[in-house]
Amino acid sequence: MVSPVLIIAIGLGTAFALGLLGSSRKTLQFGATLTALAAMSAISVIWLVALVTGAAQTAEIHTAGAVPPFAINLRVGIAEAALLATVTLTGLFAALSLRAQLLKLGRGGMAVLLVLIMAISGLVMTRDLFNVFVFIELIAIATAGLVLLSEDPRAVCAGFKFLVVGQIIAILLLVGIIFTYHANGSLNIDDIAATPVGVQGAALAMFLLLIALVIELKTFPANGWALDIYTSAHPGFSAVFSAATGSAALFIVDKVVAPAGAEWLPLLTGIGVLSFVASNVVALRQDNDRRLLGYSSVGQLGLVLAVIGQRDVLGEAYLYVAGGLILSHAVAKAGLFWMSAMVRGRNLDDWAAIRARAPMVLAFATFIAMLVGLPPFPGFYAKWDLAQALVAAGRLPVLALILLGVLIEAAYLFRWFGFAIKREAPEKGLSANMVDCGITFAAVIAGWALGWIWGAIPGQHNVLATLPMLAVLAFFALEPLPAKIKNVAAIGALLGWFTLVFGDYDPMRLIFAVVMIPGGAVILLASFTETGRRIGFYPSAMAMYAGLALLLEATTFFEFFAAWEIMTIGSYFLILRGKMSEPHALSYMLFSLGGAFALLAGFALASGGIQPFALNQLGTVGAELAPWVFVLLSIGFMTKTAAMGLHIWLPGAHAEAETDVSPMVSGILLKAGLFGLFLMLMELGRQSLWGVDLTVVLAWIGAISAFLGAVLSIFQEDAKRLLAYSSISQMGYALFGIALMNHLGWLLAMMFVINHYVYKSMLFLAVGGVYKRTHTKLMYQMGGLITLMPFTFVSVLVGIIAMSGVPPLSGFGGRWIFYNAIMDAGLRLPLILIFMAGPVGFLYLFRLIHTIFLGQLKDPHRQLKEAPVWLLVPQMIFVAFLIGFAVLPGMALQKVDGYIGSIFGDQPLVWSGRAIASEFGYWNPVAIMVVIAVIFVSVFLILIAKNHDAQKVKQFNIVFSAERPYRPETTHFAWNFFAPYRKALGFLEAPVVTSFWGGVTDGLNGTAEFTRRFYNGNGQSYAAHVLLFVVAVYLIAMGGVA
Amino acid sequence: MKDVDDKFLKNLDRTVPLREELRPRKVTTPDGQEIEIEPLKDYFCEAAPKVHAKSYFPIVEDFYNWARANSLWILGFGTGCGAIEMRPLMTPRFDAYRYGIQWRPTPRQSNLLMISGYLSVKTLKRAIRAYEQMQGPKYVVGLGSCTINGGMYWDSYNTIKRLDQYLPVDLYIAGCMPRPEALLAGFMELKKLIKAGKCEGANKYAENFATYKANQKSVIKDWDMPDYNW
Amino acid sequence: MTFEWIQVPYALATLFIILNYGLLMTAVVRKLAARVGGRPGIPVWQNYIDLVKNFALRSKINHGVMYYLGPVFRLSGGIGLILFVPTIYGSSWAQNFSFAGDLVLALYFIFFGTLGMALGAGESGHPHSAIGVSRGLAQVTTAELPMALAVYSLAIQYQTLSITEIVAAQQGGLFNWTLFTNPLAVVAAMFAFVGTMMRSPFDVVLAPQEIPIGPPTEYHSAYLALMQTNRAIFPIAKTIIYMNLFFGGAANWAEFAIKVFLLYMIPAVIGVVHPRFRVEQSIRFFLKWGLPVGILAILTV
Amino acid sequence: MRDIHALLKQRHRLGPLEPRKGGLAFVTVPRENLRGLLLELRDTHGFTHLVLLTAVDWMEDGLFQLTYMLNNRGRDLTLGIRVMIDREEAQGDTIHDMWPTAATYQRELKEMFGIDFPGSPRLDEEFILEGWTDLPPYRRDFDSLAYSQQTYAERPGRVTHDPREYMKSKLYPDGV
Repeated sequence: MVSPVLIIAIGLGTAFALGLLGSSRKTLQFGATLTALAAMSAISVIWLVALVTGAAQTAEIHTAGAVPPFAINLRVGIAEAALLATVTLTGLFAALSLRAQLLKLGRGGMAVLLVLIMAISGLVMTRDLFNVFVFIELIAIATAGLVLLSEDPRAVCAGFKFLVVGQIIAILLLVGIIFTYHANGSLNIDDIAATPVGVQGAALAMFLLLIALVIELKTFPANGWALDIYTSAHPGFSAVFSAATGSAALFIVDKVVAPAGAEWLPLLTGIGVLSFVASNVVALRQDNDRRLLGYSSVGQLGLVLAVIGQRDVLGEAYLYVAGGLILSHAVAKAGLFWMSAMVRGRNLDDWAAIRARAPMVLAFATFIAMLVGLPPFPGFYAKWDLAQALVAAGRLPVLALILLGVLIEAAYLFRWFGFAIKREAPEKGLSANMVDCGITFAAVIAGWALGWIWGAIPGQHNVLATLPMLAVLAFFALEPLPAKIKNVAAIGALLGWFTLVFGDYDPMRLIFAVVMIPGGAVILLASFTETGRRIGFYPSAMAMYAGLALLLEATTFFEFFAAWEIMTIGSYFLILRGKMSEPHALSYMLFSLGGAFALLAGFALASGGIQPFALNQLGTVGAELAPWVFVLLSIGFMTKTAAMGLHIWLPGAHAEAETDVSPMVSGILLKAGLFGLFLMLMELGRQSLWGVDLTVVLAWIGAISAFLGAVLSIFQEDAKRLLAYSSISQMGYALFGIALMNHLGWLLAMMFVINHYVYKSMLFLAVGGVYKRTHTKLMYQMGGLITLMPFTFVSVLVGIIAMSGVPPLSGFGGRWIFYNAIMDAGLRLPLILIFMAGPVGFLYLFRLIHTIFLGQLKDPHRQLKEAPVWLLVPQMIFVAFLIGFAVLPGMALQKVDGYIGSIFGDQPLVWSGRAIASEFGYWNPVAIMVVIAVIFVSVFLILIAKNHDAQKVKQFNIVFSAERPYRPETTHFAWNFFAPYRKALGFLEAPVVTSFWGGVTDGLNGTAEFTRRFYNGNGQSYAAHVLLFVVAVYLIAMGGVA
Repeated sequence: MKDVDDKFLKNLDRTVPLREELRPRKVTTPDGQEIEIEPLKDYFCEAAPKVHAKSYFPIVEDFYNWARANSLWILGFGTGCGAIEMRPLMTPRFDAYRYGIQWRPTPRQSNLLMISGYLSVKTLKRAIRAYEQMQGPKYVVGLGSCTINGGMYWDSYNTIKRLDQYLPVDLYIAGCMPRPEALLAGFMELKKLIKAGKCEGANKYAENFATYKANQKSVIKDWDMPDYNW
Repeated sequence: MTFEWIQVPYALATLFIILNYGLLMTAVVRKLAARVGGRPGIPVWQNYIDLVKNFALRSKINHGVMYYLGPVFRLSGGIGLILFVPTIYGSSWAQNFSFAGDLVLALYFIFFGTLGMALGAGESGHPHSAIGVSRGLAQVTTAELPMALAVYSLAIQYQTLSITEIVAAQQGGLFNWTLFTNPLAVVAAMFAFVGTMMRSPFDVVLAPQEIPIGPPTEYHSAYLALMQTNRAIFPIAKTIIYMNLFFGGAANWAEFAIKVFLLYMIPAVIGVVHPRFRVEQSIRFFLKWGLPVGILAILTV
Repeated sequence: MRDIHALLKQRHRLGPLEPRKGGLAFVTVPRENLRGLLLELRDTHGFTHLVLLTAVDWMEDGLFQLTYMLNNRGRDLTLGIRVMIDREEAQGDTIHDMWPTAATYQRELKEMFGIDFPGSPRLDEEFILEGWTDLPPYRRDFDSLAYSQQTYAERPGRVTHDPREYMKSKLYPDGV
């Protein structure tokens, strides 16, 4: 087994050897550099493998044949090896990415790069403080060298600033080292622990050491000097600067602080969290991609620093968490920098250029997901464990701040992604070539591999290893195929999965499963209309469905949460596909993440750090915690069901999505929230906080959503927005039903799960079909389409009859159960809103059908065709189902009824034959259907007998006060259809919630704008920042310590 | 007393162009192809009025006629001074409601058109449209000498003189203007005619549709509507 | 309660009685209104004549399928409403098909005709029809609200949703009527009653002045006849519901006739002496006066 | 009234003032002076109300006479301003910017006399004569009776009498 010292040796050796080669033979020199780097990487990788597999033990290497403290000693453990691998590999790829530069610069540049990598590796391995100092100096000089060697003037002054501050750091470090030596006659890190730090001098020494190393991490606010490097230096180098140097510096901080003792940890935590949140806030306002990456790097390093600060509570999970964060940061950042080497423009929206190449988009998505810490990447696992540990230790504020930081980071990263997908691509914005792509994809693969490894570690649930996720990966592989084939595969996959699992679900899960999995398959039928390859649709869709499938499978908190996140990501990419959906997709993502974090906190609070924690143990949460868990979880779930207040993402997201995506996200995705609520209430039951029964609060929220959703919906001119708002209203009903906390209430909610899926999907498909033909969603621009689109009309008609609850269709069943449910519920006041929401719903439904299908047909639409057949097929299936379900509600409900009965221990409904009786009333669907049918037919016959010979007239043959209509546009009464209603109740549509959230975002951006002023680009002020920072920290920290 | 000067000859060769909104126009559909719109064809029904046979059994027809006679729904379309004379019929003093007479605001539901005074050409056009939009059997009553022979508008350049040239009149009520009493008497008369089955105006109009149209168009130069307004 | 074939002729008989009663009573009410105005007024059989006249119309037009079906929906709504509600308490044969569903069915079936009518009127393509519909729907949202609340408080009071049982609970003396046991609910319901009977001040839906009579603008001949039939039946049906819920139901046809007539007179009288509200005015009216009473009703029961 | 006339005379080429009974008077101005005169009357002398704008057809002299009737509410004065324009290319100046109501009068004049007012809004929309194809009916060379006889069907049996002869024959049947 080769000694790791060789890494350093090779580095130095080659660096000098380059000098021997004639300056003319650049390629040869470059070759040598690459070989050296490759060799270094090889050694570190070998060591890593050996250590992980246990083939080797942690190695202590004593140089100069003496033992410490009389000689420098190096150590290679798992952590070191992993870092070494990262560093050296980054170096190798960086060399590749920098090749043009290096060949231009000649051996000087190559040598400096080699020295840099060597130094970083040394930093990772060494156990000796002075050696640390040496390596840091080397790094500083090498960095400056590399930056200065490039002829970009900005780079030059950046490098100069860097040197200035580098020296300050060096001095601090040196002084610290001297003090340390004075305090305990050894420079060996391991000996520091031996002597008590209580001594004033030692404390100061330790402080100086730490602060120097911390500044080396470019923590906020003492980091202006480093950021210019990100902006100006070549991205290939920035990658090293961000990934390798940063990680190494972190590691050294960790090395030093480990022996220094726990009382330094709060200091690190404070600096770390501050740095994380603040630099993310500043990053919000960046429009230069590299500077943004710089801020994000600073933030990430801060995060890890904070984690180091938590090592006392993390215990053995420490390596797992910190490592996960560092590695995902290193890989993702390196990858992003290398991508930015290929993107010509420096503005964020110049990244639209990558849209041309699907793999690029995949890479971009991967890196962003890694940074934000979404499954299946290491950051996700790390975040989860971190949260568990923090809550267990009662450090909620830290958790809150970290989650806030992540949310902000997600904000600008996903906004950036939105630009890349949606903004118009600049001409030739992309200079892609084999090598750069190669290294980028090396990073991508590394990312997924890390994800797998982190999942595979024992005691974890490997998200990637689950069947649905594998299916998703398979669909990545299928991308080149045409859409139709992929569609068949997708439907097959869904149905296959359903047949696998439905056997072992209880009736309630089964209903959800049917709605989500085969229901999804039915909607996918509509996707047969799409031609071409439809890149990106199927992986996203399948990711969403995989999330839903796993959600139903989940047995532990972690599985549930992972499934939730996967579903969110998938649906985000789906929604983002819509034409105008960029901002809406972003707000959807942010709200979902916010909700997810609420869930995370809630779960952590409930489990108290015990892993894994089964879902059905939720009931065992202590009485004092339970209400808070309740609050957090219900906030999380209500973000998904878009309850009033958390709803503003929904209308845009659902309205702007593609034709076949809207029904998925509306008809199916919303149910996930309901499912969560069901689980929660099943386990937690009623909870009350400060004497307020929280279920009553839920009921109120539900009622308000039901009412306001409907009112807002009647004022929409855009058909899909109308439907979206109506979704809010419908989910409000369901939420109300659940919150009633009685048998019938839950049955009502289940009824809504089924009905809303059916008629909302149906209506969205119908409206989508109309949109396909008329190319507009504005209702007042349509009209009179009934004769041209009869089938679509029928499905809308059935849909609105069912939705408005008019007998004989299935909506009435819901109303009937509702009345029986409220009879024995204590709640009365919220009912007023619910009662009013019913007729109001009638308003917008009529508007939908009237302004689109009735009234006057417009000139341009005279020769429209019926919607594509594949859009009609699922609609007709739904129509058939609605009628069947109306006659035989028992087929779906009876089992659920029994199951809910087993929960509440009562059985209010009696199913005798086809008739249903409760203790209050009775309902005989068949009889209703028959009676109405008979009456209807007989009256119809009378009319036919009299008016069979009626003259069919055209649309302008109307009595018009003895005039004749001028144009259909002026004759169709559609725009602002409910004007009197607006006069009476218009005040209800004041955008209170929207302005609130708008205020929040503006506030954040304002802060960012203010903070960035602070980076004035002047080297001296940056140096001043550093010193001030040191003093401030000193005062705070030592005040605490001494 | 000015007599006709024979030198004046009305100008016959000028014609009025079709109105802009009725001319064929090109529009582009949402998918971008051009289509031709012919408003008069596409937006209006072109069918000619039909002659509707009486009920097969005379007794049934008599019963129907009795019902029609006792439920006269007047289209509230007031032209000329007669409009004023009709209002009192709703007041307690005359109360036409007791005879089953009432005013409907839409031609579709009314079956009695009262031309209550002179008709300028412009109004005639509207009257014709309203009449054709009523559903048969339908009746026309002309009020006052203006509708009979032009009355005081005998030499007007813009007022028709004989209503029955243009619409099938079932009954004239003479006078200038006839008082409400006369109107009531006229209604009674009309009822008699209807009961006797003599009011087949709608069918008469359908039978002599060509002549009526010719007369109407000879007066109304800008015939900016379909031939028959369903 | 289950179905036997004999119920079909029974139901038809009930229907026949109610139809004639409705035709005559509406005429009588109009005659009364005329007498108030010092006019002789229409003959009481005028409605029959108009009905025959409209059936006997010779030429008809047709605007399309929904236009054709509109009146069918309308009349089916009226007839169905009658057949789903027991008419005479304790009568063996006037129970109709009330076994099919309870109060909730009746309440929601009211919308059946409205919906169909609205769709039919919509397809006629006449802007006035659409305007009328928009006004009507906008008004009904708040007009029905007190009724819903009253019904809820009633259901809680009697712990049942079955109309028959509610009537049963009110038997045995005047003071068992809901009118006296739960006056607030009755007041609230009366707001809704007056508001949905299509009479002034709440008849802006078919405002004959600004928009020639709204939704039915394009309707005529047999279409109109069907709608007239419904206009005779439907108010009675609604009145029956109110009678059953709040005024002790009817034990025989005479009681039925009297109660329905008196109830029907309430909106008639109010209509004679009040001018018309605009839609937003009536909405505010119901929110300001009807809603609070309803809330009190459900809070105090 | 006279004082105003005297005042105006200094600035405008006015004809002599022709007073009528009451506060009514007429004055004739050349066409190019009309606008200034109207403006001054409206803004400084309080003739704020345009009572009417009409025309007289002086066929024999080949002239149209436009009469602008202005009223001063405060002093109860009415001043009629006459403008003579050529009958051949009959054209007046629009004043709809001073009195919006004038646009309607000018529309009517255009329809009934065929007098053009360039720039007046909706001038060519027909006012009451839809699809009129003949001479403007208020021109004196248009014969209303002849037109109606040639256009509208007569009901046979209508006779007209000269009232004087008719009464004589009635009162003195024996012609004494």
